[in-house]
Amino acid sequence: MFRKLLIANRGEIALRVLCACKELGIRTVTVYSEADRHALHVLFADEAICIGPPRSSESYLNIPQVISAAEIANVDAIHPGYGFLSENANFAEVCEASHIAFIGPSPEVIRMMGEKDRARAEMRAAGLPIIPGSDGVVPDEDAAKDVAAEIGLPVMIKAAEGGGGRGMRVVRTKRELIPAFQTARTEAQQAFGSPNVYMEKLIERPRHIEYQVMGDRHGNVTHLGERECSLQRRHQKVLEESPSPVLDAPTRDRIGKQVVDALRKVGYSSAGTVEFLRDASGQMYFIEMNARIQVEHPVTEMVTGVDLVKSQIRMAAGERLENVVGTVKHHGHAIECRVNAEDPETFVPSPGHITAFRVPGGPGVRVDTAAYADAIVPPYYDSLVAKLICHGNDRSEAISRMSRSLDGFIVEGIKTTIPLHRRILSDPDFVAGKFDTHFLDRLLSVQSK
Amino acid sequence: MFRKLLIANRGEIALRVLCACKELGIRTVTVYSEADRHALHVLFADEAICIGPPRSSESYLNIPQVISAAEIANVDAIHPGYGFLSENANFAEVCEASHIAFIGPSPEVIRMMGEKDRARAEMRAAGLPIIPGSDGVVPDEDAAKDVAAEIGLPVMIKAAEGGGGRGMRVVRTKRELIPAFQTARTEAQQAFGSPNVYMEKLIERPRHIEYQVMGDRHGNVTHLGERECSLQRRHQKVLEESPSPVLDAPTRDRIGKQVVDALRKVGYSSAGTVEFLRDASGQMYFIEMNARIQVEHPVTEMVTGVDLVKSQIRMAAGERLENVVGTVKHHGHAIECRVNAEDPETFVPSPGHITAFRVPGGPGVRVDTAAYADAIVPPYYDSLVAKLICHGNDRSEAISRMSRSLDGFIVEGIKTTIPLHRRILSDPDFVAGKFDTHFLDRLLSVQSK
Amino acid sequence: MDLSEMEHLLAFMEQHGLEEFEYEKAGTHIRLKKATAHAATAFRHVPPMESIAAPAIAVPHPPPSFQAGGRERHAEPAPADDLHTIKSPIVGTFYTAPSPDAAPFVTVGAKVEPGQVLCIIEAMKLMNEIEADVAGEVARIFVENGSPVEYGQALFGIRARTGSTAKK
Amino acid sequence: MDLSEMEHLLAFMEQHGLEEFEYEKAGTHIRLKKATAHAATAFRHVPPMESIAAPAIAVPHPPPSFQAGGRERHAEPAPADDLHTIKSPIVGTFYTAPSPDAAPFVTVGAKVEPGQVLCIIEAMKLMNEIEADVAGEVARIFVENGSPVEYGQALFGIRARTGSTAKK
Repeated sequence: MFRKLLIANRGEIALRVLCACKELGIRTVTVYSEADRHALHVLFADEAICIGPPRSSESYLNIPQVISAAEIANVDAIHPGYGFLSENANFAEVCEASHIAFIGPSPEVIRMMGEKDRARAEMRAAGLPIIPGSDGVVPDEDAAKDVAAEIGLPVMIKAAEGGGGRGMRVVRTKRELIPAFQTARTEAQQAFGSPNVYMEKLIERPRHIEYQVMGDRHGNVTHLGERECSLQRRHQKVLEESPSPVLDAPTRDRIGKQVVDALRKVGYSSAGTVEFLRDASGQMYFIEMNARIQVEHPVTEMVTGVDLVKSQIRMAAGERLENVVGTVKHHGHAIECRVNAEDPETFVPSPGHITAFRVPGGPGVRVDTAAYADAIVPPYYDSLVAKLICHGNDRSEAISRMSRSLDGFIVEGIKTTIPLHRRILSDPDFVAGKFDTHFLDRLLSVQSK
Repeated sequence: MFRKLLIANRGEIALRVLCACKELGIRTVTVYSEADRHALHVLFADEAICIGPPRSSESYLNIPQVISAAEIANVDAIHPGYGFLSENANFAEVCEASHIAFIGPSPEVIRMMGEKDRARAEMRAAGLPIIPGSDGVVPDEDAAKDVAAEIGLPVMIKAAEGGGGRGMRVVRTKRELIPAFQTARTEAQQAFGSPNVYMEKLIERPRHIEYQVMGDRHGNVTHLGERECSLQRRHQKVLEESPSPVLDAPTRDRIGKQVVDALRKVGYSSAGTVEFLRDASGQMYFIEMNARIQVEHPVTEMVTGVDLVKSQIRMAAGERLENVVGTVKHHGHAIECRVNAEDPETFVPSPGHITAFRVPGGPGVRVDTAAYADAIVPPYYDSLVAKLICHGNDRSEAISRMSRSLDGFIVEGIKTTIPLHRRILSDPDFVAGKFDTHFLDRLLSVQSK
Repeated sequence: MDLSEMEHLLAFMEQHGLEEFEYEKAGTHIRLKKATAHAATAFRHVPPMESIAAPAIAVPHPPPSFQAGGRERHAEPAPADDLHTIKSPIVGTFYTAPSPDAAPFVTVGAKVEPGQVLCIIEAMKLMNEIEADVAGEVARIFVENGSPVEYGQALFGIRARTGSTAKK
Repeated sequence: MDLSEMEHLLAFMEQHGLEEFEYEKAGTHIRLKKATAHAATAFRHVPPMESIAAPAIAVPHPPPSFQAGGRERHAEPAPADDLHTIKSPIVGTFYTAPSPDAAPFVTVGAKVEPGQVLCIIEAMKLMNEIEADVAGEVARIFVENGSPVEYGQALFGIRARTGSTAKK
């Protein structure tokens, strides 16, 4: 096992890793920017080293400073958390070169997953379903007909060079195809100077469902079930849960097996997340993989009892998957609400001085936070203030537990998204499990009227 | 289900019941003394009614005031928590007379369990082992020999009218019996004016082990496993865990079955705890029953996933045990540390203004508390400030999790027993599971030298 | 003078822990000075009843969120300083008269003597007579007939006759 | 009145441990006095570096328990007010000399000029020369040869020559 580990992150995830290290008897070194001098990850670590001014680019993202800190503290491992350097293949390489274990997959795998096109191609080759499409530019009308026939309607025509809705058309019937193809080309030409378009199957009412995976350094990979992350605002997850209210057991197992096989093929190790879109018919399509621990990992920890961060560290130290994770059993239902320092209606960030802070407790409640009464939320980093995770024997109990926990969560001095979560939790469609990735936009547009 | 419930308590247990009610959709009414005007159980309740001045006898223990509050708030149930009125059979009767459901067993059963001699006799009649003894005064030397032969050595001779060690003798060999019997009688005569003594089996290196039970109003009773509560100071529990490190599965099941049978016979309903002493040979002896929810109930909740307080309420409303608790499955190990507002060395109470308060979080950690930064711990009530409960997949993980959680628990402005718990958790005998009810006295006497 | 602006300034002082604030510009001069730290703290919290003050304990602060709580509360009128307040010694239901048809014991303006019955509070089917402990004139009745009252809730405001002292 | 400007002033007061502040110019007069309790708070926390102060944010309070933390910390000497401090711009290992056998770049009492090398900080096998940004005399060397240093850690205290100004 490692003797001493540097945590190259801040906030709640730095504390999360710190707790895992303490439980494993590993000495901890944290790094911090000048804005985090009074942060809890600094206070609770065995050693803490200031690595730069508040701006991330000069501190938490500054590889030479982080590596220098690791060297002067003489650590034998680095945990990158999420964000910052966690999916930076160069950083993982520098760690390797410096003989410091990087808690994550190999640099090669990080790099592959970072190039989204390549990741999709590799995962398709490894057996995962991806969104069917034209495999590049569709040259003419005949080709468009062929593609439409092959992938089936409805399809989406998109400008190859563009974005933002221009040169984009949805085709639902055969009759619409050729006119839409022509219009899209014309629009693309006008907007982007190139008439090139490609075609992709339209995913209607998509749900974002992701699989938590874990691999050791001996080629073994397993999955720990899925998380439903459809509640998003501008592609930022807001609330996550496990299991998904819509995935049936055969699909869960089938996709899970495909995921494990695919990752075994690419030599995946450590924790990771494989993200899918699920269409209204129940088809699942791989979209991307996150090669790191994720914000929402506690949801899986609550339903499986597996400590994912400790597992990451133990397996990076060479332990085998079967001894660390064992046979995964799922129990009950867990929900996570991300409490951000944001105005719950306008989503304007609300950094500042926290004047009152009281977290809920009691059965089935977990809070991961680095905030406290009298702390400062600096304006330089992301706005996550706390993760509130509730577990129940079923989804209904998890929801009622989350509701009462939100009511018992007091944060003053800054604005938070707690009121937004209260609204989500009391929405009948959410309670019924009926939602997709557009749910939150709809909820918010109703509000603004 | 109840429409509106009054919580006749304060502090963390009032919040605990409040959370259960919120999850069940029951409106809450709390009562408070003037010292608790700013307490969280007042803040978070749907309604709160001041029932008297700070002194318990004039507020939380004042039955007319509590019942009047229940009447003006028009509630249909009262949860008494623990302490205060929770084991007051008269109060339970007044509730019945006022057509308010009392969340607890029937007044008759409360009364029986309150009279310790009677409880022991009833439980023996119902099949539980009790500490073997002389069944009253031992009149002469021949009788003493008979008793010793019957219950086996070692025995304890105790003055019938006395206490405090006088007229008390331990007899380990046959030869010692008659001299000890004579001396004890003489001492008892001198100290208490009566030579009457009785005899009881001496329990060496006793461990305090208790069973959590739960019964519905239809005659069904089950148990939820045991808790080890041997870490006590002056009969006050300090740290509890489940399962017991020493109880083997056959004994657990055998005693559990006896407990369930006995309580079924006496018509026990609601939550309760059956306490045993276990001697060094593994024999278990019933000592008493607590006819209420207990401080340490979260330990059982963590290993079984059963919400005991919600179960109490649902079964008081008529639901059946099998639908509420179902088949009890145990997973992992849980430990509770009671964080009291006391000097950790002298145990002098330390009420006052809490200037900083930060509770630990992360996986497997639960905190039940009504404290917060800037709260006041009033001097009128018990000194429990927070319960820190940690769960792990095994005892070792629970211990390491508790250690790191104690390190991350910040309370300033008042003294707490957190340093004492740190000491216990790092003691090799504690870690090995080797302790009895005298462990803490020994630990503290080492400290004071 | 714009008092709402003053409120603003006071909030600002509170927030930043200022004791004094002085500002002068273009003929406008503002000077604000708060009472000492302890009095300032006292200003924030609900006035405690006398019996709360525990010797060992500092003045209880409300949690900052106390005001934010959406909980129903029995109205707590802030009795005028110059009135002697008669508070409820028990929890129960307040009645101004001995029976529904009877005239109230007292009305606003009534002269009262110590020991005179002012109202009844029903608790657990018992009628408890609440007496005046001071001589004077009933200036306010804070609770409506038939309302529930909690312990310590203000019932009457009495303008005490000069020279009269409350019984203890 | 511009309250954001006041915020600025208060931050300045906090930073420099001021209890009172008075300012008068061209008909504008401002006087700010902090409550003593808060001054005590300011006293407790580690002095922040200038660059910490974020415009939108009040001065960071340390958690009260900061002192209680049993964590190892690199010694943070409180540089005397009259000395100009040279701080480490990077994390690394501090060396007083270019090689183990060589004489140190400077010793206490040495006269230095802007641009003169004072020490080396090794980071990732690279030797980074740290230069003086002021003319004066080396009054203190805060770090021992071969010790690790963190970003912003004070390395040298320079008694600046009168008239010399730090380069920015």
